[in-house]
Amino acid sequence: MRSEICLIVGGSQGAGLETTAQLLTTSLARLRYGVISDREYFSNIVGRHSYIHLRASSREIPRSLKYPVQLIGAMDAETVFTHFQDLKAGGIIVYDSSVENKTVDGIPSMERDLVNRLKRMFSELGLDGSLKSLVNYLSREKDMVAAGLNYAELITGLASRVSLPAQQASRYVSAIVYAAIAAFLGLSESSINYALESRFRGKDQIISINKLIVGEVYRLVRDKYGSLAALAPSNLNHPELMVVSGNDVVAMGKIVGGLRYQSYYPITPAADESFFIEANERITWDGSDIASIVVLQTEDEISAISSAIGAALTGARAATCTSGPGFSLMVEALGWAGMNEVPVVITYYQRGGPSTGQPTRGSQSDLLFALHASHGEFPRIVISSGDHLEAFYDAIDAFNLAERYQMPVIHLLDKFLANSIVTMPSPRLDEVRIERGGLILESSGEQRRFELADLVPPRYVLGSGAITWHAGDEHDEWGHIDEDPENRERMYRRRMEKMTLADQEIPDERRLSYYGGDDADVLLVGWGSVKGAVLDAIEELEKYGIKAAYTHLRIISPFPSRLFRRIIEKFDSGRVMVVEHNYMAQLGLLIRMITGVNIGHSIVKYTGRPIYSSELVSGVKRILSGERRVVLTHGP
Amino acid sequence: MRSEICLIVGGSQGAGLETTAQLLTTSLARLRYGVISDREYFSNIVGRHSYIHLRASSREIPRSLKYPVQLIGAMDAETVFTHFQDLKAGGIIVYDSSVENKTVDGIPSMERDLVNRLKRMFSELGLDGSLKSLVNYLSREKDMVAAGLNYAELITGLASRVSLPAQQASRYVSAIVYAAIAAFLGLSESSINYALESRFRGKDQIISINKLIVGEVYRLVRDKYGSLAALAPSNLNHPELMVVSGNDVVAMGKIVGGLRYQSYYPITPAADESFFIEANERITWDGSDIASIVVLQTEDEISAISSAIGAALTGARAATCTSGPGFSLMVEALGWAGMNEVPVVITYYQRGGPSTGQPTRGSQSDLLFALHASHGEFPRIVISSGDHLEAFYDAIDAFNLAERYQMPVIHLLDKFLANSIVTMPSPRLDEVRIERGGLILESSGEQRRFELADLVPPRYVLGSGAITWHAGDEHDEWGHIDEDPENRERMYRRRMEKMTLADQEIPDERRLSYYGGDDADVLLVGWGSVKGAVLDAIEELEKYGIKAAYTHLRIISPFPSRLFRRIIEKFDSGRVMVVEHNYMAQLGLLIRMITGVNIGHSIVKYTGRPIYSSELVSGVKRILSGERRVVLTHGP
Amino acid sequence: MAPSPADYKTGVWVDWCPGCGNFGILAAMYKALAELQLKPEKTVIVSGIGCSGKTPHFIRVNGVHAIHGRAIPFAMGIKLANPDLTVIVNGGDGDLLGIGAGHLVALGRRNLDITVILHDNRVYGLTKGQASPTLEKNLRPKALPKPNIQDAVNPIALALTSGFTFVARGYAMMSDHLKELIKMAISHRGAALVDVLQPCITYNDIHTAEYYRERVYRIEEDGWDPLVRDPMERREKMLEALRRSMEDDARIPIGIFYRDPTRDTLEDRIAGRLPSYLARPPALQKIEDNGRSIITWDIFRKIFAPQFVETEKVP
Amino acid sequence: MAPSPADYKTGVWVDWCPGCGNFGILAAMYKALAELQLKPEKTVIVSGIGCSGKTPHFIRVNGVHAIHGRAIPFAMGIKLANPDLTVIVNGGDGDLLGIGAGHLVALGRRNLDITVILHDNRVYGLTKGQASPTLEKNLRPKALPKPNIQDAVNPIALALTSGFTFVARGYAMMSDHLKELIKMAISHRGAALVDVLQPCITYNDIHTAEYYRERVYRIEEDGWDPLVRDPMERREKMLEALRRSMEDDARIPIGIFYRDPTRDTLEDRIAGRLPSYLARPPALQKIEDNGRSIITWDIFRKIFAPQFVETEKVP
Ligand SMILES: Cc1ncc(C[n+]2csc(CCOP(=O)(O)OP(=O)(O)O)c2C)c(N)n1
Ligand SMILES: Cc1ncc(C[n+]2csc(CCOP(=O)(O)OP(=O)(O)O)c2C)c(N)n1
Ligand code: SF4
Ligand code: SF4
Ligand SMILES: [Mg+2]
Ligand SMILES: [Mg+2]
Repeated sequence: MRSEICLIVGGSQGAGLETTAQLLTTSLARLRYGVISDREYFSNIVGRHSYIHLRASSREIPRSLKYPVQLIGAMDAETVFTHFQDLKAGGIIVYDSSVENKTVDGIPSMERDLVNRLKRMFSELGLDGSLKSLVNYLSREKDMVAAGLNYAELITGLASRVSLPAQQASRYVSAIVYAAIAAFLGLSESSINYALESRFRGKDQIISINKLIVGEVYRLVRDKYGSLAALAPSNLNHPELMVVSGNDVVAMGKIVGGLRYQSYYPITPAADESFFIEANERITWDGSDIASIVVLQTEDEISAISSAIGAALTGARAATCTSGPGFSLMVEALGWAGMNEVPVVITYYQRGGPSTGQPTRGSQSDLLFALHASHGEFPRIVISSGDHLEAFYDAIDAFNLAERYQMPVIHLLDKFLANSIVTMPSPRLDEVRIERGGLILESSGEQRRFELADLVPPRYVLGSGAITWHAGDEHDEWGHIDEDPENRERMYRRRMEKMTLADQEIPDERRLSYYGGDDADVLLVGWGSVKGAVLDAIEELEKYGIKAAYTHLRIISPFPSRLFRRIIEKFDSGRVMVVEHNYMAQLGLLIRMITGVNIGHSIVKYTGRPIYSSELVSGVKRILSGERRVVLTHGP
Repeated sequence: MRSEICLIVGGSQGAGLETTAQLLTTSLARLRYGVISDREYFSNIVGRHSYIHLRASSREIPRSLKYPVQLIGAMDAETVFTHFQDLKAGGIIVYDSSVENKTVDGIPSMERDLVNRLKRMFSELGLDGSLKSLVNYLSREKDMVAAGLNYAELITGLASRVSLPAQQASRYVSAIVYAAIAAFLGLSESSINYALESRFRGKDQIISINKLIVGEVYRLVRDKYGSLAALAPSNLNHPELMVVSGNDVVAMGKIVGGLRYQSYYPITPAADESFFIEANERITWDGSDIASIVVLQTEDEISAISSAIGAALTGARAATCTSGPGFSLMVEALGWAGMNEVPVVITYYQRGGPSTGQPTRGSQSDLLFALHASHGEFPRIVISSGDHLEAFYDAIDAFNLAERYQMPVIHLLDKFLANSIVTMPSPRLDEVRIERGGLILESSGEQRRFELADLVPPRYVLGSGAITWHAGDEHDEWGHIDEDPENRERMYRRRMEKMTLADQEIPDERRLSYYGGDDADVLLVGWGSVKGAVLDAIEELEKYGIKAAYTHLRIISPFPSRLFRRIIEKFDSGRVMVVEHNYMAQLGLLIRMITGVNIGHSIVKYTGRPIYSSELVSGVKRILSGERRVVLTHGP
Repeated sequence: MAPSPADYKTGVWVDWCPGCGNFGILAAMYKALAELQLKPEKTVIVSGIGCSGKTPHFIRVNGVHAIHGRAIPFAMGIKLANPDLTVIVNGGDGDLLGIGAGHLVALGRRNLDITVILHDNRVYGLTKGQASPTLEKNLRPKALPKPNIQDAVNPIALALTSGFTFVARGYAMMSDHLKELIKMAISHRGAALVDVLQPCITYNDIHTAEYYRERVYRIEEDGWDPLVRDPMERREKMLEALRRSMEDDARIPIGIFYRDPTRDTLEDRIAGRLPSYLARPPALQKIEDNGRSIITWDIFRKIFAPQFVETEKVP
Repeated sequence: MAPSPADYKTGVWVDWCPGCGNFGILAAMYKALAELQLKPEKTVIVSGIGCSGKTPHFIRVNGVHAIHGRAIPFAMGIKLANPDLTVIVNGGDGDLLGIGAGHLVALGRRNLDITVILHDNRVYGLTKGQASPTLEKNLRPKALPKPNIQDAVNPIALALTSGFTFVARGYAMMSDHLKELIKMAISHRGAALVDVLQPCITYNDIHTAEYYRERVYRIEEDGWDPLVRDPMERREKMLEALRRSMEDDARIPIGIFYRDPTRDTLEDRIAGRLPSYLARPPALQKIEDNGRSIITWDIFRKIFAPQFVETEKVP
């Protein structure tokens, strides 16, 4: 029995793949396995190929994904064509034997580039391009277990047994694949029932149909193949686990953090966060409302951020969330928030750019933009989270920092994190603090909202009883337009020096985490969602005698220069590298700009697919053997 | 007789100050003097204080402004109150004796901060706050020549002589001030007549009224004071001089460069450029139209850049022009242009930020923003001009580079340059080239607009006969959406490597100019409109035995790293400093980011007023005596 | 004691051109605020950028001088987060109908209780007199190098078709009439637009005070009753209001074109979903208790129950 | 030989959901293009972002898949720089009436000769079914967590009040009728809008094909003649068109609401200023001669004469 497994479940968009993944993750969580999964999909609603790449472990909560996989659960022929090269020799393919005759160029949804590559390959291998010939080849030459199930027959059987119209019955393909995988993994029937019941809570008929078909397939596979890829019982010991996406945890963090106004304009991969908040807009306890959150879909992102700024001026904790194209539209208003010292939070999920780019793929290519967006100079805090738990706490802290320093806070995340679903232990709410800074909720008369006495002025909010003015123009202490050069110099400097204050006050350890032993002599530097892959790669590298450490940047502005320099100083510069999801190695550039430290090596990836710990390991080795820049490209 | 003079003419916005300045500059140019002038004004239409700071020379075309001045021409009391401290001992004040009793706190248009400072000062000096007491004090204690003229009487006299309504006659205050200054400077009557005739061409009655009042005041002043500040005859020898603002020269450059579509949304200090182009939208020669330019005022800046991109797709040279707030709205579409390799030109006049900031004041605080604006990564060229002549050539080159490399070009200018009026020798059109790169104007059939074969693909334009597609999504060679990771990697890399190509091809000397001798041991590094002040400061520093040189960055992206390193290497790092109009010393940061070279010293200014060579000289000395950062603040 | 218009003045110098129509609008606002006895601390004026955008600095209520074209979204956030506040937008025609037109349309769709006062001078004042979206085609006010080539948009018709439930037009130089309109607009629950004809003495030499003096007339004198008493009446009233908004410029109606108190506001609709919304809106909710979130572990566990999986006991 | 609809197909796989109303729109477009015999190389389709935004990739004419909400300004630049081209915009209701509403209003003011085809499915398709600006209040298509709290905007009325000179509504599933509308819209000189009712099979379970089948009727069957024959008729025709656009959803008129060929287009107005504009528009002008600007020194000296000062001779 194995202690962990990597697998892929694939199918066409809209065919129920997410259900399969949810059921699988829930069953696994029920059995206390740690799970992480990434979802890859096209910018398309129905028909294009989508897949879940999942890793489950009985020893730990896994932090990253890797290749090759041990199992492919294919809802359609395209899945097999797309992924078979990532299956380990001896691995398992669950596929639909009723579409065996499909050929690779008979599938219009496949990218032409991929089809062409495969056709070349198949002709070299002497295959005829059909699913059948491929599967035969794989079991023959590569020892694969080709578990063909006739989905069509199974569905027809089901349809007639429960008298469902064919169209509706076909939705149960996802259940077939789920059942087959569960059988191979040796998941218990109770965990399967638990998953079905919690996924379809309240829909009894659907539950019972599912149980029927799942049970049938489960037994069929178990009986025919046995639990070939059975997972060892889990060593983990959590009485409960959360199953959450990155969007979910940020939403939860914001709710715990006191968010009261969230405006947004729909955009991938941010919109699900607002959807989650809206579903929880009203929070009751003991029969009475203890919190209510206004969630507003605006006409565009300009309105989203502008109205969030407006809400923040009243003292409500206010945020908006978006991705690159939306943020690009927000930069003018962002500058107003900077000028008027408004604690507004922008949750920024990066996706593949530039422009529309790869709207459903991941990237970390907006760092320098987020740091310098908007004309003129004003301070801002930029936070970035490396995993789900960090994202939860950071979502709360974003408000605390925004209010403490009275400046906009950009919380940078990315599609990888947003859409990956993990099992997460419960966060520790007792560690959470709500700090509102110099907020003044009750006052009266005209007040100096921009008093020069302290770096951070008193924050009289609209409705507090005070009368205040605000202007995007340079203003005096009262908020009235003022073009006097001496006032200009003082106001400008005070605003900018708030950043110095934040730099003095926010502990370095809050901003940067160092992972690794004192004896490490290779240093990887990164930010955001590369964290998991890097930590896993480091572990793996130990096996090759390479002692690597990781410096993870979590608050990027103000940049923790002192601690960073102290750390990096200990390493030979030939053995330090940045790891990032972009072309330019932006964090590397930023570090050079801010600290003057030149990190001469980089491992980058910009295909839109996550960095896998497997490819990262070899990337590090290539750097250590003299390459300056390694471009990773794995993943279909 | 003096070889040069610095003076200030001030008055309230809308009272005719620009006319005074134009007349003065035209007279001076007519007499072959070199002139540079800066206009400072509030974001206001009528009533706030505005002034022209002008320097004229008989030996050269001056490059920058400096303090103190030798003459103040005041249209009102506020001007004297605002500027008297900048007048050199022994200087001349032309003022209105009919408002002698005005006191400093009786002028509502003055900034409260300034009023308070003056009140403190006057009470220390024992003055009663009136214009009269101030003027008396200045002539008594500071040897000033207080040339009081009773404007009210002069105007009433004029009104009755030419029977004008009082309201209309009051417009001739600007003529009074002009005449008085002309008399002090000893400008010839013929130059005055030339100025009046060319300024009011076609308006004979206005010319004759002007001649009347100007003649009267000119004689009055000359007879009473003599040409106290007479300029020596000019040594310059230009048969003609252009009198142009920065906006004008950029517009002229664009027209020469083949601009055919200009879209804009009005904004200070950019709008005058479009106004100029619109006035020249139709160019005829020998009775037939040889060029016609569509100039469109759009509904916002998003539409301005989007439509310019659309126009560029058809092969027309297309541009938009704006300043910070407008550019902030353009960043999303900018990314589309990057992704689709569209040669669109954005003329970007920086002004004081952040947000509305100081809309009518200057700054250079948008460098890092311009370089990193928009989500995702794509190449762009960023040019910045140091003076009027550079701006003219750069405006043309912007199109050449955009078309050669098929990428957006941002031409960074600033309000200082935009609104300063200079006498400029004629540009050399024989040095101008129009280079259109891989433009394909005639073709047919479906074509690969994004062919991978070369770094810069063939540019089939809409209407060429070819059929092409474009998408903001990552696309294949045909322009169709393509999410394949291998295609992604190739397309992304090809786009980014166009920058490497540009870096290889554009001569370093085109991007960077070095001014100074081989023996220089102090290096100033700057960009944009600081050039003039730096060059003048360097000359001045020689008098103190300081041998300084200047490195002027003119194309900032791609950055001329090799040449830059070669230059900076020769200097002791303690004697290198950046000079910039911003807080963060952005060019310094950029240089560190790109080249790794750390310039530890900076001289910055962010009050919105230009850097004066006078204050820069002492700034450099302070750096050389050990200060790390000098903040300049001169100028009201 | 009831406040007087003077109580709403700040000490800030009003730097509009002498003779500008904005003075009339400002005077009407002082009077309207005073007569409505609006509490300065409970009132917020939000503006865009332009000559008109400076308005908040001259009025002694809370002021938010936002960015060009975005006064409406700023105001929306303020109002939604604290519906106790009276929120008024002052903006130019370029601001509200050019760069900000999309937000105007969206406000209509929402019927949020905000009053929009449109300073309609048919030019871009602060950028020196370019054509604004309300300038008719072929006209050439003095700063234009060539006559205008774009058609004018009709603010009344646009507001009506966008869903504003109070739509009126006033004239800056008829300050008392305008004051009444502003009072009614502020008192109206829902999105209100007052299009104010505003002479720009510096740049608009066509639509001068004389121009308007000869043309404006009171719409009610024409027998128009703008009030929708029943939702069934909406369509006919609206069509008639539209008809009246389409007079050519020979006669310009001022007064109330349309007034529909029967439509629910966005606040009402939110309150339908969040019953405690009006009593404890976002700005007035407590979010912490001694530095601890009010979302305690128990509450957390309850609201996010769907995200939790109870694991099987270790055997 | 006259082209057939199939000649306008690209090989690109159409990745809309099976049964999506967009297929009907696409089919109508193929036919309209073929029947108008539009040259692919002289035709440009510009789109925004959304399911609808993918349209250009499926049609064998020039395609510009722009950014969300900005198809109209992109199209404007193309058309103005080369008025020889036939320019068509395909966009979603979110794209054209939400984020892009300001540009739609501005296009009306300009009456530029562009055809806008609005894929009106009342949801944001590509982002998974949120409410679009044409979704009525209180409705809850299946992806919404709560019923919609914003009112719907009326695209016909908005286009009419913005100044569009051709305004029609079609239905995606009546492909031949729609084709005729598209043909007329393209043939019309001036800004044209075709609001196309488009079932979204995946997210809009309210406005389904059945929903529309029961409700749509042809406006001309009601005796409506939308043509403005004389500028004097404009106001009455427009008001009647507005009235007809305000049917509640019980009966939904399709067909031409308004057609006014009497108003000049933006191109006409530009040609009035630049006489050679239509013959040699920006895209087709020569700007250089052997690498030299056509603005030679003599020309330069002439056009910029006002900037030159002839200096006095050195004495
Ligand atoms: C994004 C942006 N674009 C342009 C400007 C420049 N600008 C300042 S005021 C103004 C227009 C003013 O016209 P209007 O809105 O009619 O107001 P008015 O001055 O006439 O009251 C413009 C375009 C700006 N501030 N921000
Ligand atoms: C600036 C920006 N914001 C948001 C998005 C995300 N987005 C993609 S499609 C879409 C809306 C699609 O709705 P609609 O315009 O109605 O088109 P449909 O898909 O329904 O055809 C949105 C909001 C984007 N691409 N760009
Ligand atoms: S420019 Fe016009 S609108 Fe602006 S203050 Fe002057 S008169 Fe008023
Ligand atoms: S989501 Fe709706 S609009 Fe988009 S393709 Fe599917 S059915 Fe069509
Ligand atoms: Mg205006
Ligand atoms: Mg839609």
